[in-house]
This record gives sequence, structure tokens and C-alpha cells, in this order.
Amino acid sequence: HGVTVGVSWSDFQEERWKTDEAAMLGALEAAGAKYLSADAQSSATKQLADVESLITQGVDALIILAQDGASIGPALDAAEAAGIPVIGYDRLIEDPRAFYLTFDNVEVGRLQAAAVFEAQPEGNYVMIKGSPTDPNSDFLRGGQQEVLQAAIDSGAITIVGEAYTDGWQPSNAQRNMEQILTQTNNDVDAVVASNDGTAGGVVAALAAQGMDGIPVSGQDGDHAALNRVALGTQTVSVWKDSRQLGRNAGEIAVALAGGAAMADVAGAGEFTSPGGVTVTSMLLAPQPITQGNLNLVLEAGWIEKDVLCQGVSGLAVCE
Amino acid sequence: MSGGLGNLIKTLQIDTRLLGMIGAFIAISLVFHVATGGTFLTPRNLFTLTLQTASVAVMATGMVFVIVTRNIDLSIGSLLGIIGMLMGVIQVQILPDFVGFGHPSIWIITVLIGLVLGAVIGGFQGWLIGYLTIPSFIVTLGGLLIWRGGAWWVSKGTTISPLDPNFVMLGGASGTIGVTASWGLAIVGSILTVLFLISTRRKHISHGFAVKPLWAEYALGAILVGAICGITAIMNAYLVPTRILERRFAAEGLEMPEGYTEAYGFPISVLIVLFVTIAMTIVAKKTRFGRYVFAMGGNPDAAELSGINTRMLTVKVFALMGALTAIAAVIASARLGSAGSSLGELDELRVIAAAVIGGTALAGGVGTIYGAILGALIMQALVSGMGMVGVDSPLQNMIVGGVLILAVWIDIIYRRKTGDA
Amino acid sequence: MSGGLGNLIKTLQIDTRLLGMIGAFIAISLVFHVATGGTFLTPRNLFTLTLQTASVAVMATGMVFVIVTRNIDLSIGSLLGIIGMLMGVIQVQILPDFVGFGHPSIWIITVLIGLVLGAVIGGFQGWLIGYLTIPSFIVTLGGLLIWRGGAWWVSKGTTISPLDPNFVMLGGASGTIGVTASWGLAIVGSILTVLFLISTRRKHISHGFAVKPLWAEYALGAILVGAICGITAIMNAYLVPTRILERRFAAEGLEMPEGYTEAYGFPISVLIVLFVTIAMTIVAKKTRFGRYVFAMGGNPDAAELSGINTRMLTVKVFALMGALTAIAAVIASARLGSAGSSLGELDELRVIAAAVIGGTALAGGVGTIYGAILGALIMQALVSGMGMVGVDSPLQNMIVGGVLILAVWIDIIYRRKTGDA
Amino acid sequence: MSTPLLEMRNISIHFGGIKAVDDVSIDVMPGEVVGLLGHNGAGKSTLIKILSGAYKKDAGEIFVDGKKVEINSPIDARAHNIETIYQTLALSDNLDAASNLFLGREITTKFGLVDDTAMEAESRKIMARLNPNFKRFSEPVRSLSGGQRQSVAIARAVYFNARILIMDEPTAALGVHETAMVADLIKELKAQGLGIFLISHDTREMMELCDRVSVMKNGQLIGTERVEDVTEDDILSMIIMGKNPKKAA
Amino acid sequence: MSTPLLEMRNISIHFGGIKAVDDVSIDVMPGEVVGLLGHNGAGKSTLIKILSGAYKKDAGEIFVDGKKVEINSPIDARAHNIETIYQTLALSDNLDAASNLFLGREITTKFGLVDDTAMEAESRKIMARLNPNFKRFSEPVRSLSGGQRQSVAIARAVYFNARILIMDEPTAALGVHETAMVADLIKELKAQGLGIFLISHDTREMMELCDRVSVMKNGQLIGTERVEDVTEDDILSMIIMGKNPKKAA
Ligand SMILES: Nc1ncnc2c1ncn2[C@@H]1O[C@H](COP(=O)(O)OP(=O)(O)OP(=O)(O)O)[C@@H](O)[C@H]1O
Ligand SMILES: Nc1ncnc2c1ncn2[C@@H]1O[C@H](COP(=O)(O)OP(=O)(O)OP(=O)(O)O)[C@@H](O)[C@H]1O
Ligand SMILES: [Mg+2]
Ligand SMILES: [Mg+2]
Repeated sequence: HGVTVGVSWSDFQEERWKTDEAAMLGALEAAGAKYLSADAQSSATKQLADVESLITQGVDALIILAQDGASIGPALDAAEAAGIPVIGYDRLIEDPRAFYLTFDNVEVGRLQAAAVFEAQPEGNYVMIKGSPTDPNSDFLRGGQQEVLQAAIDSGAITIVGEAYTDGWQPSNAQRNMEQILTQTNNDVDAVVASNDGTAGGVVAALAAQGMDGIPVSGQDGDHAALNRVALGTQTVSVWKDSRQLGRNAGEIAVALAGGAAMADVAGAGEFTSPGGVTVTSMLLAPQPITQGNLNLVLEAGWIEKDVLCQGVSGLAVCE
Repeated sequence: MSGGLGNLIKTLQIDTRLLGMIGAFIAISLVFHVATGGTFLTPRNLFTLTLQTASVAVMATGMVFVIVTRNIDLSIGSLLGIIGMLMGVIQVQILPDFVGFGHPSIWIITVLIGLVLGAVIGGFQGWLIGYLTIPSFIVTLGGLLIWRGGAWWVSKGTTISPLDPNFVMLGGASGTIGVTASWGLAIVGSILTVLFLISTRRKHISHGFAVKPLWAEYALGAILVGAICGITAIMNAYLVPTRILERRFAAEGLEMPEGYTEAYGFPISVLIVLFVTIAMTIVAKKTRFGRYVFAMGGNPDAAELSGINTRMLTVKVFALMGALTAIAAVIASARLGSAGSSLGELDELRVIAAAVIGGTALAGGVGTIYGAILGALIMQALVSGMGMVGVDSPLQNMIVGGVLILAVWIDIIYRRKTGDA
Repeated sequence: MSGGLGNLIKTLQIDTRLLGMIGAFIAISLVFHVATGGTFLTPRNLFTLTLQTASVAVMATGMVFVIVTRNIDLSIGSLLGIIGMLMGVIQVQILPDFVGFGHPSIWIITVLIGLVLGAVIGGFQGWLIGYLTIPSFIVTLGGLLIWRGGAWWVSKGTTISPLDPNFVMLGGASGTIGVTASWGLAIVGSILTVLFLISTRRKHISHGFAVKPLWAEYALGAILVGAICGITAIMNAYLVPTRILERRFAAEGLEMPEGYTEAYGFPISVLIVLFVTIAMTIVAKKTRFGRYVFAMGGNPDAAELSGINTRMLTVKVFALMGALTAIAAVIASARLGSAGSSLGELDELRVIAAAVIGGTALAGGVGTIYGAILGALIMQALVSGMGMVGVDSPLQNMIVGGVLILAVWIDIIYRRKTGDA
Repeated sequence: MSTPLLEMRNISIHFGGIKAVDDVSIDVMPGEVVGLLGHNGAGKSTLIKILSGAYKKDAGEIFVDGKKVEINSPIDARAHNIETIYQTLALSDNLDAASNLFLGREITTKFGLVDDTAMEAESRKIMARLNPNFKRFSEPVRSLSGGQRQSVAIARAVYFNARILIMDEPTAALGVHETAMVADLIKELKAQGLGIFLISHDTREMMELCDRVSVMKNGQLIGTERVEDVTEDDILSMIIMGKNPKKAA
Repeated sequence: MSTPLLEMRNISIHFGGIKAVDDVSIDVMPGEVVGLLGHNGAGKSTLIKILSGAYKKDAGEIFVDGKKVEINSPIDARAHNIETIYQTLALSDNLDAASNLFLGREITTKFGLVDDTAMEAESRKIMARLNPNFKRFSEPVRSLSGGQRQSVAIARAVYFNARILIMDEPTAALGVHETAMVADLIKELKAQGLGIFLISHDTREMMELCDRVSVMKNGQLIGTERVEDVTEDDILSMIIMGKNPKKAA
């Protein structure tokens, strides 16, 4: 049979990965490769076990969506011992043994902040962060800070509230937002939320105060979120066209399994991580989706028009 | 408790634990009121607080019964998740195709299905516990895993939204009954309270039992009525944000008159909580079912030998818990305006904590409904307050954990002092 | 159990539950072996399986004592998290500054501090439970929140890595004792087993009790020794990947001889589990402490009136649980080569499930160490097996939940049949 | 002879290995007191627990008024007006005397709600007859002494017009005075035409209260005798030797 | 007169409102049996629970061999060789007879490990004296009958050279034969010089076994009399009327 590619998901329960998987499958089938997968359920420990069992099942290449880039070392050792190439999917693995393919999260954070900043160049900002136990929360927050730093220093922007969201749960985000609104007596001009789930909670809280409509950011291009963008209650959902990412991953995996060197992969370049490690990588540009370019997601077939436009009126794409 | 006051409370026959918990709540509120520079004890925040507490409070009343019968239910968080998710699918993806988007029957049908689902699933777990004698800890721990998985299964991880506009009114600020209706309720409530006091007194006299002095009855009545009106006043003191009013006028193509204001009054979800509280209290204190629940908690064998079908009783208790969880699911998802597969995660811990802080003993046989409600309120006050002060959530959790332990310890000491188990 | 075999088992005096659980494990393994097209029952997979089970297994033995004394410990997952995190900080950020990076004393000091921490924290929780009589469910639920928050607090959410190289050997494939040593252990183990059988028989005879026929003793001995050697053979059958060998030779500037191979043998973490299992079994069956633990589980008042200091006993039980959790933390973080603030999340559920599947009764007084170990193994086999077959994780959880309930139910029926408890 | 009020025929039950009750037959007439005697572990409690629905028999039949009945639960037993006072008292420690007394048969108001005041009033009346110096009605029975609890248990059994009353060592924990009151009570109930099974180790008491005594040993019935036909020593020998003097003679 | 083996002076304790024991003083000489009588709830069990360390007294003093001692826990009591048989038997249901017998005082091997075989062997010897037809050593006591459990409890109390023995209604659940054996045992222990407190409601039994009887009512001590100085009726009147005939006379 052809090559077998194993994929270790960090938290497959998240809505978006479904599409990544579909795209990968597409690419793999095209190359006549077999697909195996495992879900770490947000546990670095389980992810290690997953990788081990994938290796046991004799995969020829691994695609790892690292739950925690710092904890994936042993998995790489095992893979290397078995002579299996590894692709660090979507999240950075600071290790030259892994090929880094992503829309990196720091960049996503930058885009979120940028979009909000564009819509609301000054005033009071609220930062709704992700789960405190998920390392990515702080990457995102870092990216957001980079963009806003200047404006903060100049005093144009003041961060009047900031809170982690336990388990990325919308209901927690909602509660935190409500309390911040109460505390600031609604004196909030923009909210930088770290993903679409939390954004949903934030918008619910804003709506209760009739404040829905102020700039709110998100990511993942969840259908509910895109609908909010169309409705104008969310400013941006940074969309990583997972199908693009997935397809590339599939293709690269097959290539590496075929014995190709990392550097030989088309479009591959050098990337120096925050930790100063240089890894071979391929960085895809995340796409901020705003009311202006909703047509992208429609044309990409990412979302049905009726879902996107539910309850929307007077918007070009929805006509 | 020192002399005068002590005697007063005695003659009024007010439960000192009740006083203690209210005291605790006030103390916490005051602390945060200062810490937040005077925003905590505003009508607005208290209003939000009640909204935030609603869904946990509803489940807590059911948890009291579960724990009193020496059981535990770890599955409610996941149960809330899957029921919320199913109700979401029903109202968004199924019903509209039949009756049309936004049709008033949608929320009714959805809620009914939810209730049935909750009762059936809960009842089934109760059957495993009561008839197959599998410990509730195990059954509901299994449930925790199974229903959470199911919730994801239903929607493959997607978030269902927006929910039906009428349904959403059951959850939060968008669904309130306004000032007049609120006062109306307050008056009715006051009257019923007074009537109740009178009838009880009559009864005791007729059987020749001792009754408290008349002035005490009057005082008690006054306090209760005062409380009812006070709460109503607060709910009616919170004004609808002008932005929303302006929109509403605009929607009708009108110009909002200068200085026009309008207040919220009781949110529907809070009324649901009130209703559940009263109903459950009656069930606990005045029905056979309630009596048997406590009898079973005190001594299961005795209850069995007294001809009580304890197995069936267990099924009923868990079915009730399930139905209440469904109500909570309605409130929670409606409030959020969407249903995601993580809805209700860890709620089981919050609910158990609320019941226990409210004086429900894990050893079984002891517990009160009002206690559970107050427990939920205290917990929520803590969390929200810390949120306002800007405490990081991990630290929040640590504090909540500490408070939980402390509360139970105080409760134990209290019991020892008063000598009641 | 039908005639002949039944009698055989009786005369050999083998615990039927033990047989049942081993049977279950084998059955599950076979199913997956077929489903995975023959990869499940390979030395390699069994080797990894034991590694994956280690940390939960260690904690499960302690949980048996906790549950037998009618308590529960929900805090171990978080406890593992914070201890792992602190050990990480100590070995990465503190010790190297004093003794220098990679110094052999680092892992020793780290582990010792971890053990002390575990015992102290556990003991403190035990004190709250035993002396302040706060229900363990509450104390450890509080602990669950507190220690998890603490783990985050220590590192502000960052993951600590890489850990000390020597320390990492305690966790996984990088630390194995090789073929020869493994066989050595096997032989020592076999000899001790036989000696034990002989001495017990002597003893019974000296007191004039009935003993089983000699042939039975021989058979039993043979079975046990066989098992020991079998397991060793498996561990020694898993060969170190050639790449690693090549690199090792290369490191020493040598050329690897053609066809050179080498096997792993027992991983250190698995030896730790074996040691813990034996030690805990002796404690449970042959020490006063163990005897009192079970007495207290059977009837706390009786134990108290028999002059057993049940409060202190509770403290000890939880301190032991804490120390074992620390050991588990060593294994878990060493295996990952890093310590993150979510390390150990939900482990409490896995551990409780393992103990319960192993036949520990939540009602207290009943439980075995070997049962807990097998329970952990069965659970892990299920999870990794399903992972291999490619079952979606939500479905996996649902299945685990179902199996948990089923296992307990079977256990209950078994007890009823055999009439014990 | 008239049909017995209740008859147990060839009853057997075993726990794991041991036959706790082995092919035992006993009966009781209206207005008759039948005593059950036997060494510890003879099977007395087990036998009557079968009658009260606490245990399920392995074999045998039960007849009430000559009609065969199935008793599979305490509820069934109550349905046939069989009331029991257990050796280990079956009270809910966290409820007060009144609630325990009416447990399972609460007095309810016209709205179907339980009527505590009414029940407490009733209880006061009942206890006054059984144990005059019992005052602690509103406290949970947890805090009552062995004997006080016993009185509550007896009161519960006799209050609801029972036709067949089972008493498993009812006076074991009772003081002299209380014991006397129970004896009087038994006589009174007997006069009202109840059939009573009385288990006790006090042979003298049995001779005085019972019409007939059945003696068990190791789960088997040694024999049943009218008290006037036998001496106390005969009974003692039956209990200890396990052989029936009459038959022996 | 010689110093009593044990003396309790002016003991008082109350639960919530009620004074369960109110300024009671009793003592026992070596080789003497002192009976405690009284109506249900008189305070007998509570009084002796103070002695055995189960309850903490509110007031009063305890002397052993004339020396004042503090008893705050069952462990303290044992340290003074005070052994107790409780009205509600204190056995661990999930352990077998042997383990229960030696609970808290296990026989250990030279390595400090518990020696089950040795303990079972010992138990067999002890039980043989108390209850010959007791065979079920290796089963958890859960499955024993009331009386069988009682025998185990007694065996445990007497095995470890106790100097002061407290028996709270030890024969309440026992059959005639078993009761007789306990009576013999008491006599034997008395002969060995133990001081024994015996609680029972069977006045005749008390007259036969005790040297002195103390009568309690509502937590107070009515009086202590040598059995040869009083008739059974005197005692009954003390229990019921609550007044001491001698004093009255
Ligand atoms: N639930 C049970 N499980 C196992 N064995 C039992 C159970 N109940 C009773 N037995 C056994 O059955 C036999 C009869 O017990 P039972 O309690 O009926 O005796 P009894 O005549 O009431 O004795 P006593 O006079 O001491 O109350 C005893 O050997 C006892 O050990
Ligand atoms: N733990 C307790 N809490 C509250 N009250 C108690 C407690 N134990 C006993 N009492 C009360 O103290 C009094 C004495 O009880 P005690 O058990 O000593 O009586 P007794 O003489 O042993 O009666 P009996 O002969 O029935 O055993 C009773 O009124 C009882 O209700
Ligand atoms: Mg009996
Ligand atoms: Mg007593």
C-alpha cells in the first residue's frame, strides 16, 4: 500500500478541525495515502500516548497539532527513533526536527487587535483572553499587545478590563464581560476577544446593555461568528482557511514520507521562533474576515449563505 | 448569640442558619462594594447577579434532594450540555421548517421536549442507582462522560445560534416583566405570606399547641413583606439602558421623548427560580414524597421496612433532578443566546458546592431548599465580585475552593453547638 | 463456574475476581488486536501501555485506602499538577544555579521535595477531614480548585521544560534497566514467591489448620513464576530502534556492528509501579495500619471504640495518598519531559474509576490493591485501543463511561452471588 | 378446627452456605400469642423477616385466613395488616417521633399535604398509653435512649389496626416498668383478636404471655407445644438439647 | 475500708438541654460486681460511656486504685485496663471474628506484621470457652446473628487481662443457654478479682449476680444497696417510685 500518515489532534472537539481533516483527507487520497488520527482531548499527556500508538501502527509521517509545544519533545524523540518525519501543524513546535506549517497564533492575535484598532483607534479596550491553562492564550495576547502597544503608550488606548476565560467557555466570557461593563459603567469602546466562542459570550453581554455593535474580535470563522460579522455585532473573525492548511499538510506529509528533505518542500523557508530556534517552516497568511470581505468565506464554500445571512438585511453579500 | 437579640430571634422562631447565610451574603457584598468603589451593591449589579445565579440555583434545589437521599449527581453539567444542545437543534434546525421561523409555539415545544428529556435521562440514571443498586457516584460519573460526549456528538462541535427570539427571553435581560407587573406580583406574594402565617397560627391553636405572642407574628409578617417589597424595589430600580430604549423607539419610527426612562422589573428567569424555590420547599416540607426523601436519607432500611418503595423514590428524585437540569439548560442557553458543546461544563461542582454551602449534609438526611439558593447566590457573588475587582480566574477558583471548605466547617461547628446533627 | 475448573480454582484458592479481571483485560486486548490488524498485542505496544498506565496505577493504590475508609479524594489531579509544576521549577530554575545543570543530585533532591510536599499537602487535607470532620468530598473538591489554581500561579501558565535529563529517565522509554538486569529481577522475584508459599504452608500446618494438597501448591507456584517470567520476556522482547543504537555508537565514535540489536527490559517507571504495588499490598494485608484502615471502613465507631485513633488514621491515609500522588507526578512529568499547568487534569476521575473497576466499594471496607492496578490497566487498554482503532474521542469518553458503570454492576452481581458484602 | 389467621408452611431460606431456616411450619389463630424460642442463630428473626417481607423465602407457602398470599416486600406485608417490630429498630434517626410513627402512612390535609400538627397530636395520645413519661416529641429520635426508641417502634406497629403482629425481642432493651406495660399491651391486643408472634429469650415471660410456643434449633423446628402442656424445664431442654420431651416420651 | 478499685465521683453530663447524668457517684471493689438498674433513659449507658471514654463528662472525677485519672478517649480507658461491652455492639462488620477480637491489639510477628494464623488460633481457644457451637471464624461478622455477635464482643472484652469490666446489657440479645454461660463467666471473672459494672433490666438476674446494685432515675442516683440487705421488690420500687425504702424507713 501507499504511505500512511498519522495525525495527532490536540482538541478535536473544537469546531474548526473538522474542516482541516476533510482537506487533509482530500490531499492524502489524491496521493493514494492512508489516514490515521487520534485526539489528545487537550491533554499533553494523552497526546504523547496518541503519538506513540500512531507510531506503533506504523505510520510513515506524522502531523502533530501540538496541545503544548513545549511538552511534545518525547513524541519527537519517538518519531525520530522510528525515522518518521513530523509536521508541526498550526501550532509552533520549537524543534528543528519538526516542519512548521501554520497560521501562527501571534499573528492571529496581531490581526485581531489590528482590525479592532482600525475600527476604534482610541478609547477604552477590554481584553477577553482564552483559558489560563492553554498556552496559546498568552501567545494570542502577546500578538494583540504588539499591535496596541504604541497606542497604549501614547495614551490613546486604555485597557480598562482584562480576564482569562476558564476552558474557553462562552458563558464564562459572558460573565466576565458583564462584570467589567458594570465595573466600568459601560465605559467600553472595543473588545478584543481571543476566539469566536468567547466573542459570542461578549456580544451577548454587550447586547444586554444595547452596546452590541462596538468593535469585537474573534478567530476561527465559526458559523455563528460569521453570522455576527454579517449582522455587525462582531467586527472581525480571523479566519484561517483550514482547507488550505490541511491540504498543504497532506501534501507535505506525503512528500516527506517519500524521503524528501524538509528544505526541498516547495515554499518552505526558515523561521526563527521566539525561543530563538530556527525551524524549516511554511507560514500561511491568516485571513481577517470583516463585513467587507464576507464574500471570501462564501466563495470558499466555507459557509452556506442562509446560515451566514440569517436575520441580516441590507448587506451586499446577502442580497 | 447574646441575650436580647437571641431571645427576640427565638420568639420570632427565625432559623438562625438562614440569618447567618444572609449575613454572610451581605458581608461579602459590602466588601466588594467598597473594593469596587461602590458599583457592587447597585440595582444593576444585583440584577445581573440574579441572572447569573439563576441556572445554578435551579439545579441546586434538586441537588438538595439528591444529597439528602445519600446520593450525588456528577452528571448534571453534562446533562445540561446535551439537553441545551438538543433544544438548540430542535428550535433552530427542526421546528422552523414546520411552523416557520420565530413562531411562538417553537419555544413552548422546545422547552417541553427538554423537560421530558431531562426527566427521562435523570430517571434512567435513578433506575440504575435504585434498582441495580449501582452507587450514584459511579452512575453519574459515567453520565458525566457519556452526556458530554453526546453533546458534542449532536452538533459535531459546532455552536448552535442564534436561538429562537422568544426562547431567548427566558434567559436574561431581554425578557423582563416590567415595573407594574413586578409590583403586582409583590403584592400578591405579600398577601399569601400573611394568609399563611394566620392559618398556621389558627391550626396550632386548634390543636392546643403553644404559639408565639401576637406581636411576634406581626413582627415576622412585617419582616417578610418588607423583604418581598425591597427586592421588587431593587429590580424596579434598574433602568433599561437609554441606547436600548432609543433603538426600540427608532424601530417604531418614533422619537424618544426627552428624559424618558423605563425600568426592567423581574426577569423571567428569576421568576422561574422563585417559582422553583417555593414549589420545591413545599414538596420538601409538606408532601409525602418530600417526607420520604428525608426518611430515606435518615435511615434507608427503616424507610424500606416502613413500606416506602425506596428504589422508586430514588428514580423519582433523579428524574426531578433531570427535569430541573432541563430548566437550567433553558435558562443557561437562552441567556447566552446560543448552545455550544461546552455549555454547563463544571456546573456539577458549582451546584454541589451551592447545596453544601447551603447546609446540605453529604451524610444525608439534612438539607434545606432556601439554603441551596442562598448558597448559589453567595458563590456567584464571590465569583462576580472577584471578576469586577479583576482577580485572575485561577486565583478566583482558589478562593472559591477555600470558601467552600470554610463554609462547611462553620456549618459543622454550628450544628455541634445547636446539638442538631 | 462449572464443575472441574471450579473445583480446581477452589483448591488452588485463587481469587475468582482476580481471574475475572485478568480475563477481561485479555478479552479487551484480543478484540483490539484483531481490530488493529495485529498491532495491539505486540511487545512494543504492551511496553508503551505499561508506561502510559504507570502514573494512574500508582495513585490508584492510594485511592483504594481512601475509598475503603469511606472517603474520596477529588484533589489528586490538581495535586499532581502543582507538585509536578513545583518539581519542574525546582529542578530547572533553582537547583542548577547551586549544583550546576545536569548534576546527579538534582533529580534526587527534586523527588524528595516532591514526596514531602505531597505528604504534607495530603496530610493537611486529611487533618481537615479527620480532625475538623469536614467531609472528604468537600475538602478535596476545594483542593481540586485550589491546587489547580496554584499550579497555574506558580508558572503563570507557562510550561516548564526541558526537565533534568536524569529526572526524565524516571518517566519513560529513555530510562530502562536492560535485559540482564530484568532477568535478574525476574529470578529474585520468583525465588521470593516460592519461599513465601512455603513459609505460609509451614505456618498453617504448625497451627493445625487445613492446607491445600501439595500438588496444588506446586501448581500455584508454577503459575506465579510463569507469570513473572512471561512479563519479563515481553519487556525484553521490545527492541531499541536501530536509529537510537546507531546514534549511541556514533556518539562514542564507533561503528555499529552489522545486525546488532538490543532490547529495553523493564522501564524504571514500571518498576516503581511494581514496587508500590507490593509495598501497598503488604501494608493493606499485613500491617496494623492496613488492618485499621479496613476496620474503620467497616464500622468507624467500632474502630474508634476499639481504641483506634481514627482521626490520625485519616491523616495518615491522605498523607499516603499525597505521597503516592507525588510519585505519580514524577512519572507523569518525567514522561512528558516538561511540566505544564494542566498536567494531571481529570486524573482524579481516572484514578477513582480504576480503583472502583478494581472492585473497591464506595460504601467502604472493601477493596484490593491488585484490583486497582488491573482496573487502571484495563481502562488504559480501552482508551489507547480505541485510539488506535480511530474512535472519535467524544465517543471514547462515552464508552469509558459506559464500561465504568457496567464494571461496577458486574462487581455488585458477583458480590451478591458469592454472598460477600 | 377453625382456619388459622396466618399460617407459614414448610418455609426454607439459606444465606450462601448455611440453611438459616429449614422447612419450618408455624401458624397463629386470632387472639392467640405464639412464642418463638431458640438459641442464638436458630433462625427466629430470619423466619419472621420472611413473613414481614424483609427477606424472600427460597421455599414454602404463606396463608392468611386460609388464602395463599405472596409476600415479596414490606409493602405486601402491610397490605395484609401484618405489622412488625424488628430486633434492630427501624426508625429514621433524623425525623421526630411523630414522623416516624406515621412514616409511610402520613395524615394528609384535604390538599394532599402532610399534616404535621395533626400527627403530633395523635402521637401524644398514643404514647401516653405506652410510655407516659415520654415527652421528647419534637426532637429527632437519634437522641432517644434504647428503650425510648423501642417504645416508638412498638407504638408504630400497634397504632394501625394490625391483624397480625410480629414482635422480635420487643422487651430486650426495656426496663422493668416498660416491660410490664408491653406485657399488658400484648394481653390487650390479644383480647382485641390480633394474632401475635412473639420472639423472646425470657422463658418465664413466654410461659406467661403465650398460648403456644414453637422452639427452633439450627434453622429447624423442634416442636410446637401449648404452654399448659409443658413445664419451663421441658422448653429449656427443647432449646438446649433440641429434642421434644413429649415425642421422646 | 479498703480503697475501691474504681470510683466515679459526682459525675454529670448533659446533652443539649437534658441532664442525662446528674451528680452520680458509684464505685466498685476488686472481685465485686456492681449492678446498675433504672428505667429506660435513666442514664445508665451514658454514665458508663463516660467511664469507657466514649463521652466526655461535664463534671466529676474518676479514681482508679484511689488515684485520680483522666479518661478522655477509649484509648485512655484501655490504658487503665477498663474494658467495655457496649449495648450497641462495636464490631467491624467486614472483618472476621478473629480480626474483631484482636482489633487494636493485633498479634504481630517479629517483623511487626500482623499474624492472622496466630490470632485465629487464639480466637478458637477463647470462643470454645464462651460459645462452643460457634464455628464461623473466617466469615465477616456481618453475617452473624445478634447473639453470635454478642459472644464475639464479650470474648474481646475479657480476653485482654481487664481489671475493670463494663457490661451494658450483655445478655439482652442472648439465648437461655448463652445467658447461662455469660453468668458463669461473670462469676469466674469475679473470682479472678476483676471489678465489674453490670447493666441489666432483669432484676432477678441482678439479685443473683451482683454484690451491690445502684439504681438510677432521670439521670440521678436513687441509692446503692447490698443485695442481701434488700428484697427484689425494694429494688423494683426504687426503680419505679424512685425512692429508697431504707432511707424512707
Ligand atoms: N443477612 C444474612 N446473611 C448471612 N447470614 C445470615 C444473615 N442473617 C442471618 N444469618 C445467619 O442465619 C442464622 C439465623 O440468624 P437469625 O438472626 O435468624 O438468628 P436468631 O434466631 O434471630 O438469633 P438471635 O436470637 O441471636 O437473634 C444465623 O446463623 C445467622 O448467622
Ligand atoms: N448522644 C445523645 N444525644 C442526646 N441525648 C442523648 C444521647 N445519648 C443519650 N441521650 C439521652 O440521655 C438520656 C440517657 O440515655 P441512656 O442511653 O444513658 O439511658 P439508659 O439508662 O441507657 O436507657 P436504656 O436502659 O434504654 O439503655 C436519655 O434521655 C437519652 O435520650
Ligand atoms: Mg434474632
Ligand atoms: Mg442503655
